[in-house]
Parts: sequence; C-alpha cells; structure tokens
Amino acid sequence: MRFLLDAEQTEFVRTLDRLLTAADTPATVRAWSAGDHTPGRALWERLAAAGVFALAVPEEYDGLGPLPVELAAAFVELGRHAAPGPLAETVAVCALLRGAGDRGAAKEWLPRIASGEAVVSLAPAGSYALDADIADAVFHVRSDGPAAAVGLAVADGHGPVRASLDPARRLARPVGGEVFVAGAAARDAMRAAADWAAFATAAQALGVGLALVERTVAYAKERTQFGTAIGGFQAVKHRLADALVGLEFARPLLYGAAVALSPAGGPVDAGREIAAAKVACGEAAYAAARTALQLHGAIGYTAEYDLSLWIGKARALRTAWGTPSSCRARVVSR
Amino acid sequence: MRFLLDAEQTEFVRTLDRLLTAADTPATVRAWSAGDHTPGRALWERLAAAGVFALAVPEEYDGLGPLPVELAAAFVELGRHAAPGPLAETVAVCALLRGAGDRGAAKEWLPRIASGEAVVSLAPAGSYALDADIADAVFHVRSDGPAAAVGLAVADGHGPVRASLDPARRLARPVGGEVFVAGAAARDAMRAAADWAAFATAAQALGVGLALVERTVAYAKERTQFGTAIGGFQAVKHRLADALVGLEFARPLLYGAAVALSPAGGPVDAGREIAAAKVACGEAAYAAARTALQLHGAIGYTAEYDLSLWIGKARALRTAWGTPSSCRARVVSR
Amino acid sequence: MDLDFTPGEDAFRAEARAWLAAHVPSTPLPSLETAEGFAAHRAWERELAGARWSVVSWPEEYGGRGASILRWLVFEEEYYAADAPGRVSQNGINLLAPTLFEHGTDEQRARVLPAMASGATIWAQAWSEPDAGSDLAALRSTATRADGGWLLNGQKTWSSRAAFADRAFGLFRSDPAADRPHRGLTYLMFALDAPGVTVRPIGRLDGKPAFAELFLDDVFVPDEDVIGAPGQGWRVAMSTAGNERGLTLRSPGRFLAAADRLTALWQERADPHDTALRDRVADAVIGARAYQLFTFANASRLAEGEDLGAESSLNKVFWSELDIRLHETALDLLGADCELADGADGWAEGYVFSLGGPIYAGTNEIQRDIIAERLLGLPKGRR
Amino acid sequence: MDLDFTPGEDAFRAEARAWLAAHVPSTPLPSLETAEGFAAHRAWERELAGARWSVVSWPEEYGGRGASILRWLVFEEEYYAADAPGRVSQNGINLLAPTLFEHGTDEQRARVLPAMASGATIWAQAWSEPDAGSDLAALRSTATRADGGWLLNGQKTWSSRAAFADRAFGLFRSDPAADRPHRGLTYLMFALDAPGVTVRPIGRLDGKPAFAELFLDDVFVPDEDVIGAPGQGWRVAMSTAGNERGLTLRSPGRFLAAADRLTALWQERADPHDTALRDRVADAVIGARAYQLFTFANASRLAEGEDLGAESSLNKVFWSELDIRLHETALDLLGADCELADGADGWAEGYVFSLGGPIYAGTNEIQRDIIAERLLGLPKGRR
Repeated sequence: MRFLLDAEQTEFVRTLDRLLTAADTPATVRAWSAGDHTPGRALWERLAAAGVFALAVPEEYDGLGPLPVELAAAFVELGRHAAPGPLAETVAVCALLRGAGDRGAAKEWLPRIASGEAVVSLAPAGSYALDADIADAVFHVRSDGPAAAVGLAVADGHGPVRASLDPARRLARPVGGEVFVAGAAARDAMRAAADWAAFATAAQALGVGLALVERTVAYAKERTQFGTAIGGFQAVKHRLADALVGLEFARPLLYGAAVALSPAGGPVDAGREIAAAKVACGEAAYAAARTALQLHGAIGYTAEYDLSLWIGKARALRTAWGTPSSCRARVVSR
Repeated sequence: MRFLLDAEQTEFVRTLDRLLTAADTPATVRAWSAGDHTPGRALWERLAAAGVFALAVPEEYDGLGPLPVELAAAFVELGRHAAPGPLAETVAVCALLRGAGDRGAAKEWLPRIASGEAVVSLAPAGSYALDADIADAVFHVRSDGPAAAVGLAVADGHGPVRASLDPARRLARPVGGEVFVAGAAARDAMRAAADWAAFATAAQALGVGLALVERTVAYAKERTQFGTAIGGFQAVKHRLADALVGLEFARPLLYGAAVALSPAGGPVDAGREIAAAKVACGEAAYAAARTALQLHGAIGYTAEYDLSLWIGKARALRTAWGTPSSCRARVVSR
Repeated sequence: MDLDFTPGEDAFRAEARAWLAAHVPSTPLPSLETAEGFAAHRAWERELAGARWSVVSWPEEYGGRGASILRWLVFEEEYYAADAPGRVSQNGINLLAPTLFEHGTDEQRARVLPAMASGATIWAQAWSEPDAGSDLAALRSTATRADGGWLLNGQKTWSSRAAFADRAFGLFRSDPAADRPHRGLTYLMFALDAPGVTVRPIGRLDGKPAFAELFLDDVFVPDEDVIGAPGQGWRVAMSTAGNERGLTLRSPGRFLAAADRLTALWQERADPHDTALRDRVADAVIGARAYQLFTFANASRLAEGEDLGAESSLNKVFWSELDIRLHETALDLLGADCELADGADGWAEGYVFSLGGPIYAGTNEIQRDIIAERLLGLPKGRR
Repeated sequence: MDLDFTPGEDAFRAEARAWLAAHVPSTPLPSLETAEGFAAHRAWERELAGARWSVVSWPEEYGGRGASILRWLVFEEEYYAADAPGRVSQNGINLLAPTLFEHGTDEQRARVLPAMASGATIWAQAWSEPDAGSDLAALRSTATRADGGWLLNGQKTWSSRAAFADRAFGLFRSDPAADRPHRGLTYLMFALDAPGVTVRPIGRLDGKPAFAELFLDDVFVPDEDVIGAPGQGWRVAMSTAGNERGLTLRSPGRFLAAADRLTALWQERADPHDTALRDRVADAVIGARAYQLFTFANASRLAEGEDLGAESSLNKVFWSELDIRLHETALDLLGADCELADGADGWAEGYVFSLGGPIYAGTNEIQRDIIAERLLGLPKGRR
C-alpha cells in the first residue's frame, strides 16, 4: 500500500497550477459569467493539451484513461483556481460513453473531448445541464417521448438559461434529440456517469475549499483591525483551523473513491466511497466558504472581490450531482 | 403586556437562592447520590415551607396554585443549585391529580405534597420513575393487567434501581398497585401531567445551564495558563458567549410556556410552547455543559469537583420528559 | 407576567392588517437593489406615509402615530405577515432618526424627519472606511473647518443603499490632534449629489449594487447639518446604541413570517418522515418564537425605563445566525435545484442577504467579545 | 496510489483474526477502572504477550514482531473488530516506549520493555500538575541531585491508570535556575510503591477512579531511571511527538469498530425513515473511514521517512470530536432511556470516556493554535 500521490502525479498538479495561474483564471471566470466564452474556450484547450480530459477517455479513443487518481488531483486544482465550464460533466459524459455500449457515439465524441475540440455537458434526470447554451453536445435522458424514444439522447435544444448562486454556472434544461441508447443500458450508463460526475464534483469542491482557506489566511495576515493583524486573534485562528481539519479529512475520502474507481479497486463499493467523498468535500468546502466570508467581512461579501468566485461555487457544488442528504443515505444503504 | 417577573416573584427567587445556598446543596446532592436521603428530605421540607410545592397545588387542597410563572422561576433556581429529588415529577403528579377527576386521591395526596410531608414520583408510560425507591407514592399507568385494571395506579413496588449519567438521579420501574382512574380520563390526565413535567424539567435545565456558565466564568477568571487568566483567551470568551446566547434565548420560551399554562393563557397551544421551551432549554443547558467541561479541562472531568453535579444533570434533563426529537416533532405538528 | 394585548392594541393590529391587505402590492416589487426597484420602493414608502404607517413609533408631528414599542412590534408582525415590500428607508429610520431625536435640534428634526418619513429623502449610512470596518476608532476621513460649515475629504465604504439614495450620515475626524482615537470625531449629514461626492456602486455576492463607496473631495457641509457638538461624534453615535435601536434593527415579525413561509415550504415539499429537515424547520420556528418573546421581554424593560446596553449583542448574534440557518434550511428543502439564483419565492436572494448578517452592524466576533466582557465580566482581550 | 495489502499482510490479518476469535473473552471484562477489572486486563495483556500480539510493532527481542506501521494498523482493525478488551498497557506502549526507543539506553530498553510488553509492569504517565495542565512549561515538581540518583518532590495529577499501575514516568524540574521554563527539566521513571509516593485516586465523571494524584516526598530515583541527559527532559519528551505517536494514540480500528456497532444499533432500533438519525450515523461511518484513510496516507509518509509534525494536531481534533459525536448519536438512538449509566453495550461509559478526548493529550484549543500557527502560518498569539 502506498496511499500518496507519486512524483509524476505531483508534478502534473504543479503543471496545472502554473497553467491556471498564468491563464488569469479569475478574469476568465468573470468573462464566462458575463457570457463571453472566448477566454474560457482558450483555457479549455490548454487544459486539454495538458491532458486533463484525456484522463477520462480510454486509449482506444485517443485518451489516457480512465485514470481516477489523476482526475481527482486535476479536479482539485481546477477547483482551487475556480475554473469555469462543464468540467465534471465532461468526465461524466466520458463515463456515459464508455458504458453505453454504442461504439459509434463513443467514436464520434470521445476523441474530440480528449483533444478539447468539443465541449460537452450532461443533465441529471429531469434537471438542468451546466452550460447547455454553449456546449457542442448536451447528453440527457429523454423521458418525454413515446416509450420507444425514451433513453439517452444528445439534446437538440434547451430551455431558458438560468443563473446560479455561482455566477459562473449557467443552467438550462436540455430538450429533444434522437435517442441513441435505450432501456436498461441507458439507465446503467447514466448511473455510472452520475457517479463519476459526483466524484469530479467532490474533487472540485475540495479544491474550492482549499483555495478559500489559502486566500483567507493570506488576508488575515495582512488585514489589521484594532492595531493588529486579524490573523492573530484566536477566534480567527480557530475558525481557520477547523476549516482546515474538515478539508484535510475530506481529502483522503476523495482519493479513497479514486482508488475504488480504479480497475484494481477491488471489491469496494465505489458508489458508497464516492458518496462519502462527495458529502465530506462538499460540506468542508461550504464550511470553508462560510469561514472565509465571515473573516473577510464586507469585502468578502462583494462580487468584485475575487473571493466571491469561490464562495458561490462552494455553495453550488455542495448540492450539484448529489445533495448531502442523498449522499448520506447512500453511505448507509444496505 | 408585561413579560417580566414582578418584584414579588424576583424576591421569591432570591429567597430560594439564599435557602439553597445555605443548605449546602452540593453536599446534599452527594449524600442523595450515595443513598443517604436524610439531608435531602430536610431540604425538601424547607422548599415546601418556602411554598415551592404549593405552587402546583390548588387552593382547595391547601396550595397556592397552579402558578406556572412562579413554578418556572422556582425550578430555574432548583436547577441552578442542582437540587436532588423528583422535583419535576412532583409538579406532574399535582397536574395528574388536578386532572384525573378523583377527589379522593387529590385530597389524600395534594395537601401532603404542598406541605412537603409526602415525596411523590411519576413514571412516563412504560418507563422509569425517578427516586421510586424513596418516594411515598409512585404514580404510573398500569398496562400490564386485565383491561379492567389498566389505568392510573400508585405502584406497590418497583424494579431494580438503576444509575443515571446524573448520579443524583436513581431510576426504577414502578410495578403494580390498584387502578384508581381508568380509560380516557387516565390518558388525558397523564398527558397533562407529562406536559407539566416537561415544563418543570425545562426550567430546571435552564437553571443548570446558567449555573454551568456562572461557575465556568468564575473559574476562567481565576485559572491561569501560559501566564494569563484563561478567561482572557478569545476562544474561551467566545465559547462562553455562545453558551449565554443559547440560554438567554431559551429563557423567554420557558416563560412563554408558563404564560400559556396560566388560566389566562388564551388560545395558545400550551403543549407546543412547552415543547419549544423543553428543546431550547435542554439543548442550551447541554451546550453549556460541554463548554463548561472543555474550559475547565481535567478538573471538570472529575466526580469530586462540584461542576460534575451540573454536567451530568444537563445530559439527563436533555432527554427526560421529552427528547429533543419528540419535542421538535410536536412544535411543527399540525 | 403576561403576553396580553389591550383592546386598543388589538384594534391597532386590526387596522394595520386591514390597510396592508388592501394596499400591499399583489406581485412583489422589483429588487430594491436596482434603480427601478428603488423607485418602486420609494413610491411604496410614500404610500405608507400617506396613511401614516411609515414611522408608527414617531410623534405625530413628524408623520408618526406616537405608537408604543409594543404597537411598533405589532405593526411589524403584521407588515411581514402581509409580505409587504422591504423598507428602503430603514437606514434613516433605524440609525439616523434615533440620533436626531436624542441629539438633533428642533430645526433639524423639522427639516429632516418628515422627508424621511415620506420617502422623499432616502438615507444611506457612511460609517465604514477601507481600513476602519469593525474598528471605527481608526476612521481617517476628515471634516475641516470652513466658513459656515465643514469640508469633508476621504473615502467611505460599505454604504448600504448609497447607489440610489439621496443623503448620507456618518462620522468624520475633525480634530486629528485629539488625544484618543475616539475623540475629535464629528457626526455630519451630507447630500450624495453635493459637489465633490463620487458614488461608486459595489455589487454584493449576487452582483446587485447593495452598497457603494463614497469618495469625498472638499464636500461642503453647512453647520446646520452637524448633529451634536463638533468633536463629540463618537458619543453622539454610541448614545443611542443601547436604546431600542438594538431591538428595532431586526424586528421579530420578519423572522416569524420567514419561519411561517419555511413551514409552508416544508409542508408542501418535504417527505413528512424526513426528520432531518423537520428538525431544522422546527428549530427555525422555535428560534423565531424565542426572538419574539425575547423582544417582548426587552420591550417590557424599555417601557419601564431600563436600557438594553450590551444585551443588544446577544440579540445581534442570535438573529443573524437564525436568519442564515433558516435560509439554509429553505435551500436544502428545495433540493438539487437550490442553487438557482432566481429560484421561487426569493429564498436564494434571502439567503445571500442573510450571509451579511454576521458581518454588518458590528461583526459577530465583536459582539461575542462584548458579551464576554460586559455581560460575563471576562477580561478584556487585546482587541 | 493504492490501498492494496500484500499477501503477507493479508496472512498477518488472517492470523490475528483467528487468534482473536479463539481468545477474546466471550463476556466483557469488568471495567479496567476498577481493581478487579485492572487485574483481569493485566492477565489479558499477559495472554496477548504470550502469543506475541501485545506490541506487534516492536522488535522481536522485546516481545514484538517487528511489524510495519501498516501491519500494526491491520492488527488494530482486527483487535477492535473482535471487541477485544481495552489495553491497560497503552500509556506505556504509546508514550513511554517510543521515547525509550529513541533516547533510552540498551540497558533501559532491556529492563523496561519486556516487562511492559507482558503486562508485568503497567505504566502511568505523570505529566500534569495542578497549575501546569496545558502549560507544561509551568511544571514545579522537582528532581534534586542525590547520591547516585535524584530525589523527587512535588505533586502530579491527572495520572491515568495510576490508581492501580506499577510505575510512572514524567518530567521534573532539576535546574530551577535555568534561563527558560522549558529548560532544566529531566525525564524520569519511578515506582508508584516507592517510599515517599502517595497515590490518591480521583474519580472521573462517572465516579470510576480513572486517574490519580501523586504526592512525592523525597522519592529516590536511581540514575539508571533517567531517560536522556538530565536537564534535557523537554526535548526528550517532545522529540517523539512528531513520529508515529500522533498516529498510534487512537487507532482507526477503534472508530471503525464503533461506527459498525453504531450502524448495527441504528438498523436494530431506528425508524429507517428517521433521516435525522440516519444522517448522524452516516457521518460517523464517513468520519471513521476518513480517519482510516487519513492514517493510511500518514503511514505511507512515515514509511518514506517523513515526519508528521504539526499534522498530528489535525488528527487529535478530528478523532476526539468524531468520538463524542458518535457516542452522542448512540445515546440519542437509545431514546429516552439513554441516561442510564449502566445501559446496554457500554455506550454510556463510552460516552463519558469520549468527553475527555478534547481535553487530554493537549487540549483541542492548544491543537487549534498549533494548526493555525504551524500549518497555516498565522501569527502566534499570547498563548
């Protein structure tokens, strides 16, 4: 047993960190939120070139994966930088196409996902898809047509775009499209896709939480009130310590889920491990957001200060692809 | 509207405080826990002489009541001093006898309860009675005999005495006894009695919580670590502040329940008000106990230090006569 | 000890309820953090004032009804129960007016209060500065003596409503040589469209311009707009903190109405077996009731001439945390769709608003310090 | 990154499981905080040692199996899953032995460790004093130079197990003139039945004598019972704090087994619809799993020669709070009868035990200070 990232994985994380720092991700996020996706698409291509999406695509479709440990590490970094776009959904679509048993659809989409050429999204049953308005393909389960038409489809349209508490998240219901896999195969593929989405979302949430603590620590060292840095106040120190405890004990659950998703994951119930990771990462990130906001005070409450990018995301990711309640139910399901 | 204790009520509280302080209540509690009830019975008689039990007894049976506001005030003080014995149960038995419609039983017991001559207890359906081993009468609902024998009875025995997390609480199941009120009248009287027990328990719990904060504040001012009084540490200050917030917002719920129980209480659902008070007082007292223990450190964790008398009681009263869960259910029941 | 209302109070409640039922807009006004919504809310203030409901506790001469605190609480309960619009005038009514009643001149009261009551003048507060948030003694904006008045210079921030408001009030350093940082401050009122004032709106978390930065460059304020004596601003500002301001900042009616709406949402949406949500809904109901009864107790004390003092810090911590928990529960009741910012019934906007509660009007950290030091008598920290 | 066990580790697990299945007493031993229970637990230690299960991670020469940290974790999982008795030797094994391995002499190791492994000598720690709890630098008990050794004087307190144990170890002030309070301390071992030692048992919350006060009056300690150099006691005591001690203080097996028992209690007692309890049970299961995986990660780091350092403070805060929440959940599952101190399955005693977690081995307040200062780099406070 060696339950640690290896040197290559650590270096990959550093590469992504540098890439996302150099890309001025906060500005990219703000443009994305305002409906200007050009810098975001450019970032998307750089992430693809770094191999991020290929981690979810099998080798036969020009990918490297699926490599869940590397995906977890990458998505923590994407969360740390608040990267925009249907990131977890992309991982989920890859799982969907791997599992749906339709080689044609897999061949059509997976190589283009790996290369960053196609941006795809996915809606949970009956719900909203992230960035449906700009995705090249939005996968969903149709349940609106005649029985024969129920199954997986690429939507041919979407409902109105709605705003999220995370301004970078734009949500719309996919509609229509031709069913390409129906019945039990569709259901099973969708279930696996949702698990991978929850897994990637957990990783993003953990990264969001880590960024919130990092930024708040930096702020608390600089901001003075009553003649002293607020980071010296014990109430401030203890809140940040608690936020860190939450995150550092969510992290191993995330990687435990990654190992369970690996081919050599053994007899562990991966769904249960993912649910545990999702609730722990989501709650720890949300707690970090509450702490970050409170310790920043008014400046943290403003949209123009970058902290807001992470605060809104922590709230949204907490319930995306599995509410805390549904995850807890799964953890103790028999 | 004047939602405050009046001068006479405040003076009554002061009298009780003085009486309980002079009685060295901690020593009395320790004796009671060890099975020596002599000082406890003496204290009981002094409380009766001060009019505490008469507050629950109607005038026609030599009492002054029922006076729920005065009862609440008195029971807060009994909790503050960790007084031992079936206190809430006594109030409940009075309600039982007021409501059961059996003038004979009322006449037999209520005057002796008011005078302190009789110590009585009461068991919730199918559960344990506090101090059944020393009470002069233990009331309970028999459900073990033939249908005709189901109803309110004074037990003619009890099961083994069991220890509580509060060493001053000794619990035993009452058994047998002749039924004196049966059917719906018994059920209704028992329900009213349980409400009054929950109400008195809430008041006791509030007093327990207030004592825990008082004692911990005094300790934190004196105890030094790292060259300074621990009460100067912000983490200590904030934990105590939170404990106080919990208690000070439980207090008005207790008196709200008292007003609802008063003859002029109006159309308010007293049961719901009591449930709200019970959960708020119980949780606030328990939170105060956790804080008190943590801030005292090891000394607070010892049985020989008096703080333990309140710590155990806070835990026991939290669930006695209504768990937090059952109380919350009642608050939002339709 | 009782919770009884007099027949007069009951009649007052009935009158308020009837008027509100007849006049509250049937569809919600646009958000008051937009230009359009601000105008609509200002019009609503005028309508309230026309029927003398805008400032019920003020003397009749200024547009009020001379209502007791208890009647004010009754009015607030009815107001929120009727789901009436948010009060765009609240900064003036809650923060400036009590100060004017205590420290203003008759001339100031006659000039300022009726226009405040009618919504003709909407007030913003100008307390904080970039380096003086919780620590007001660190204020650096200045008031310099000029002919017939003062010249204001510096920067204020977190000025709620200032994006659209008419006038502002705040503290300025008039004597930089004063021996202690709390001294040498002066309490002034000024127009937001005066020469030298630049208002830069700031978006809160959801992007709405709920507050603004104010840049002040030789802004002239005539002597008539100084409240109290020059140099005494700190004392003037603090002297009303212990009166009913602590009580009126967030009225119980607001939380009672929110808990009712939450209960309705739960009954409509939730599996009744879902005790996790049931317990949280119950806690919101219990919390709102506790806050109402706590306020009744404090109103009783105020009616007997007592001051609230540091107890208003208990209040602040309690309602601000109750408000967040209540809204978090609502979002969790909405399930997976709860991230929608434009979700049904305004729960998402209410949630964002609630997050500011533990920050403004003295952070909860400051409030806990005050509780520990003034109510529990623990040693002062390094603060 | 993997969570795989080698065939050798699997075989080790199977061997441990089989032995435990055959030897763990079918009825629980009496509480080890009683004289009778202490003796029974000591006998159990002898039985463990006889099969070389008492100190699996130690070298074989001292009674161990030279097991890796991972095998130790495997053993602990099996040990708690088998509901085997509490370890009355744990103070010696967890606190004294690592110090002896690092700072003891060969003679000390040969003399002390085998008797510790067999349960022949049970050790109590003697760290705290009445005025030196979290603040060990304030220690006042003295060690004065004597012919061939030292004379101990003073008072120690909160000495776990000392009511029935054989020997104790602790720090004593040997140079009162040292320039800093952390210097001039010496680490010594002494017999609890030595002349001049008075042991006064102290009852914990449930009255059981889980610890004791030690009064020391000219207690002679020979030089052979000094660990490390005189005056270097602080450094000796602290140097092992960053090694696996942080990891071994509370093994994950303990919480995994407790979470399993809690889940069984929930399945047996609770309405499956009662999501409030379900969520809390799930959080205990998640917490135990998180603690296990966190420990695997730390074991991997230790295996590569890294130190844990301040990360053990994360550990302490996490397990101590998990333990309390887990036991509170169990009590709430038991419903109205949960106040029974002698309740089924030992949940009440476990709850009382858990309450001490955030207090001993460095209060959680101290741990949070350490996390903030050493892991997050925030400024030092006045501590």
